[in-house]
Amino acid sequence: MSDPAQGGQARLLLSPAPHIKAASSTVGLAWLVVASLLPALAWGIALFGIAAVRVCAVGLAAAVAAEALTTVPFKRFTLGDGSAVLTGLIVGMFLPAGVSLVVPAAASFFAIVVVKQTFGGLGRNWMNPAVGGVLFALLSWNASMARWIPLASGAAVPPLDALRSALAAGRSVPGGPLAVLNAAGYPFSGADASVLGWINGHLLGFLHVGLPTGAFDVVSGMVVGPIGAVSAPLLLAGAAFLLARGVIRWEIPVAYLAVFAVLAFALGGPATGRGWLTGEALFQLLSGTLLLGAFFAATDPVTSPLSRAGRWAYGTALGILTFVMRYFGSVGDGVVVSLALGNALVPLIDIAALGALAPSHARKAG
Amino acid sequence: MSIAAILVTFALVDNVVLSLLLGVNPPQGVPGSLRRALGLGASLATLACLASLGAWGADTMALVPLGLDFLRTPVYVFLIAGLAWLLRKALQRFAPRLLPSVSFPEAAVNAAALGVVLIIRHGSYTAAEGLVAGLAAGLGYALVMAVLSAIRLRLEVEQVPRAMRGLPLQLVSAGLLAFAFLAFDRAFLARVLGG
Amino acid sequence: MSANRERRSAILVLSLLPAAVASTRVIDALFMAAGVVFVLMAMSLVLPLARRFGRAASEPSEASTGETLPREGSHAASLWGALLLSSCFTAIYELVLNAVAPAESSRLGIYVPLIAVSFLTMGRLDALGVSGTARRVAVEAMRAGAAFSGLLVAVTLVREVLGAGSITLGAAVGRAPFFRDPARALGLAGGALICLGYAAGALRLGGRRGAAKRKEDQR
Amino acid sequence: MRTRGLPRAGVIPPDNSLVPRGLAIANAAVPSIAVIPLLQHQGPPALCLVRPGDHVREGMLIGKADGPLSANVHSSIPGLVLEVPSIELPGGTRSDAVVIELGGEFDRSGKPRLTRSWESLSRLDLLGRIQAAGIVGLGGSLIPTHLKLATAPGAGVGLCVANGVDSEPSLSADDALMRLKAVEIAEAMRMCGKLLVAQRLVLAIGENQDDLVASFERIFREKGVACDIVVVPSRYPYGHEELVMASVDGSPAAGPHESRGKVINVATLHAIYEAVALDKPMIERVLTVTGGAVAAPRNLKVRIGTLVGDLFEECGGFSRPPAKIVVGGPMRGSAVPSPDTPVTKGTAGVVAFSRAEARPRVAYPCIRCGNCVEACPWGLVPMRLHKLVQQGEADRAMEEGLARCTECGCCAFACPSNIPLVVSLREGKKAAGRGAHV
Repeated sequence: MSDPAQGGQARLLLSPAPHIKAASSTVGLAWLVVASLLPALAWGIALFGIAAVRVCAVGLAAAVAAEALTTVPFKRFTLGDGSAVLTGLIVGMFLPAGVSLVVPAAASFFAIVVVKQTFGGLGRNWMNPAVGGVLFALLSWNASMARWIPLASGAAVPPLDALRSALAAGRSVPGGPLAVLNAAGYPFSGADASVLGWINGHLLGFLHVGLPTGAFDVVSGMVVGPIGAVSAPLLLAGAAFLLARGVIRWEIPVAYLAVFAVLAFALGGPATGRGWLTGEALFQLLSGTLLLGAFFAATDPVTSPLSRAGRWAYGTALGILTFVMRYFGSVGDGVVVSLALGNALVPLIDIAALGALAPSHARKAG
Repeated sequence: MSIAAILVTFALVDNVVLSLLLGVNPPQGVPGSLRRALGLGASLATLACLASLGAWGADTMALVPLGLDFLRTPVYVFLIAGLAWLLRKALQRFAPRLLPSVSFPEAAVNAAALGVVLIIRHGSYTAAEGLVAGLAAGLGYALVMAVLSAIRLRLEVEQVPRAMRGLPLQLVSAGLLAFAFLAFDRAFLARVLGG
Repeated sequence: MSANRERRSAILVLSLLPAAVASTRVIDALFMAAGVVFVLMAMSLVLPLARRFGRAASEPSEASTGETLPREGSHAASLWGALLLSSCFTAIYELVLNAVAPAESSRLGIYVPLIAVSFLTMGRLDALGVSGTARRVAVEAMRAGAAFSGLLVAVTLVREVLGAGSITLGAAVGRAPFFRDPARALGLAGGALICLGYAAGALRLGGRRGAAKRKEDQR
Repeated sequence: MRTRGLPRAGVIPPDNSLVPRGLAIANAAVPSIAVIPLLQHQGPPALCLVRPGDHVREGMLIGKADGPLSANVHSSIPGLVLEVPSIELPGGTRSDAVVIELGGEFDRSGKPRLTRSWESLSRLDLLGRIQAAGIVGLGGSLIPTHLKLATAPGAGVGLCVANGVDSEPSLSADDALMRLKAVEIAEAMRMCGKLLVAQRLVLAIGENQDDLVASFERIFREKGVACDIVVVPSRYPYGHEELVMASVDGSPAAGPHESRGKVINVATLHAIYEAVALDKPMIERVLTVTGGAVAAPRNLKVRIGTLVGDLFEECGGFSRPPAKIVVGGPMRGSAVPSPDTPVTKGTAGVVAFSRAEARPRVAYPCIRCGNCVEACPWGLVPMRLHKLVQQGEADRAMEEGLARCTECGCCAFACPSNIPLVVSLREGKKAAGRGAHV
């Protein structure tokens, strides 16, 4: 007889239904995102050296300290959930390596204290903490935020900034952004020359086309830029890992990047001195912090819409905003400020997509 | 200045709420429903349009020729108060259904309208430009109020720190939104209209 | 009682908004505060007199703070009158400021005339107009003006030190040496909103502490 | 035949059905003591007709329906009434229960029964037999079935749907019944069609049971029953009446489905057949015994009043110590403090979870992932309703649709932060009724 009531065994659990659970869990999600960011971060450190380490370490330490200061006195212990570490890391990765060390410290502090903990901590903030922190830095330390560390090739500013100033100076030539950069004398690396020389000579030669100088640098991430945003391949690898693990959802980055690319192609031409429908989408996609923002900041579940339709709308809005801000705005490369504006739209998108968040919009029963 | 420039300037660049910090109503702060947010925007658009027209008239016909520009403030204040009163009466008479969603005799709207009219008159716009500016200010107000009230609806159900619940968090939220809105600056305006 | 208190601090903070965005330097804050105090005091002195001459409209208004404008009823006339007074006193302050400190006057721009419809003046006015002796009204006005000035100067001081690394009093600009890299964002409108948000939170915390203490004292 | 265009709703629970599909239904041993609660339905408990010391026969009426919403209760075994104590039922309600000690002769079991012809019966007679047999909705509603089948003269409903879709994951009793008693179920569908004057008969089964389609089509053809078969997605809770109805008539789950047609569970249909054709009251039912702690999970035909603990004995006892015993299914069932609780008409299954399965989970903060929104079959925003309830705004939660919550458990199942959403929403409904704060 194995009757548990009489067998002197442990008492039966009395927990409420449902008694089974889906396999997904929030535990450790943030740590997975941290892990997926490390390769891109390592690339940035390899390019920019000890300065990059300093910036990221200060950002990380400030975020952790701010989280500890705002939670431990209230007997909440949230450092283990990894969200503060993630915020500090992303803040650091959005910054140029040459930035004054006040910037990562203040940005992380602002991110954790003002953007997150003021609202009650993880899950209650409506703006992504890292986005808020970097935006604060961009608005506060404009000059410092443009202090790049030059590469061995001699490139001292990101290709995107160089393109902007070349165009502003009226030096537009036909042939797309890389042609403009080359005409303006932007230095690319030796690796770029040899790799492209080989590709153009051996693979594409008989087609009578050739990749413009700089293509290899831009694609591989051998360029000046924010610490964590230069290496497109490593960012995409990290994103693929997260997508495969089901940590982030694909709708937002896909809608975001697709809408941005279409707009850049269709409407971006005139801005680079060409006609309509000739914009260089690929160069724009790979430049600046777009990939970092699209895969690692826009997908933050806390600050993205609840429903699938809402996520499509959000991604689309981000694509449009980023296009407008990158071509016409003056706050960084337009990604961070678009994310901030997009975050602000999320509650509205939720109301529109679910129709159930405001009493006046409550669904009729039935 | 072109019509588009005026629209962008008053709706986004010089947003009533986010850069002038006008038009947030004391008892409850940000409106608690989208309907009300949009009603406030419509009220401000109407009031600011009419008042800018009236202020233009008062300036060009009376105050400036007579050298009485130091009387601008009382004149504008009374102009706006009187218009608001008249609009309310008119609504009561002709469209009482709209009354709950619009809000004419409200401090917030009046202060915002006064701010808008003052900017329009300081910028020496023409009468027609003033009308567009008033409309744009109303649109920008409605947009920001809709966003803020959606944020408020979301925050209302969250367990936020007790000291920050309600108005304090609305202000911090508005501040973060104002930072994001700095994307729409003068350089942006120039590039959009120039390019 | 506490709801009333809450409402009062809400009025205080919201009436600070335009003044706070106008004041990026301490000196701006002082001039804005002076304007508000002047209008408040002048109104608190004149209003009871005007009321004595006019018909005594002694009913409290229904929605008080949200309403600056007369709707119907017996207090309508007094509200119109109050509006007239506040806008005239504001115009006087504008003239004075223009004469005393023309540079400051043009810096503050449209924000000085906005004192006329400031919630504070309006909110006070409601409380003032209806109850109490002239002396009590004056005391009330003084207290409100002091709270407004104190908070405005404090918030502006924080914003200027952290956001510009300086303290400006008149022509003298004091450098805050340890802020070599000031956070310029705090000097922007968003910074004013965020600082006032925290100020509102602090007021509430202070209020709650105060209420708890008073309760204890009574025991 | 297959339905499309329905909103993607519900969840796909892990396939824990440890009972192999198609395994025959075993007869459980007749219990030596039967505990028969007088409350096994919605509505007031039945009036007790026996006293301690009375002798009862098998299938004898021992509880008489108390009013139209109540249902008759019959003795499932012959024997002596020992006592009529008040006991606690799974879920926490209390009811008087007749405790019978087995003894004497079986009137029905083991004796050949004649199948009665029912074609000539009037609708009123048919309904009377169903009512007398004490049949209630076995799909979970527990509403006396004669209420559902009673229609005003001349006012037939358009649709009569036999619901064979799994009501809960892991519970395959209905499926087993359909494999074993297809002919009887088809016959009962004809009865209901006659009662309801239905224009269209439909059998709804889940995607995971579509091997049943061929056999049912054959039976319907042989018996000359005009009945469509509709296959609905095998997602929980597509067995819910409202979603079944939506699947059948293609419109999204909206509006009271009762006006569009009636949905009757196959187990209920089988009971109707037995009541009408065999004159057998509701004294036994088929249920699933499963769970990681059970040695040999299977479907059993069980007399009402059998103690749950005895069922595990039938299934080879426990292979590992049970940490939690649930009466009902894994999504909606109630955990019970001890296995000494009786099987009632509504018991579709009992699950004994092992320690690994019943591991309690710590709740983490909501990160607004939206899983609950996607899971909710009723289009609600469970996470927001939960937060409203936690803030003491239950009335506002009701305005935002809390009243439509069926406590199906999809949201809590899907929540990666382990937030006990169902508990909170249930609290909210209660609090809104009181108009009080939680």
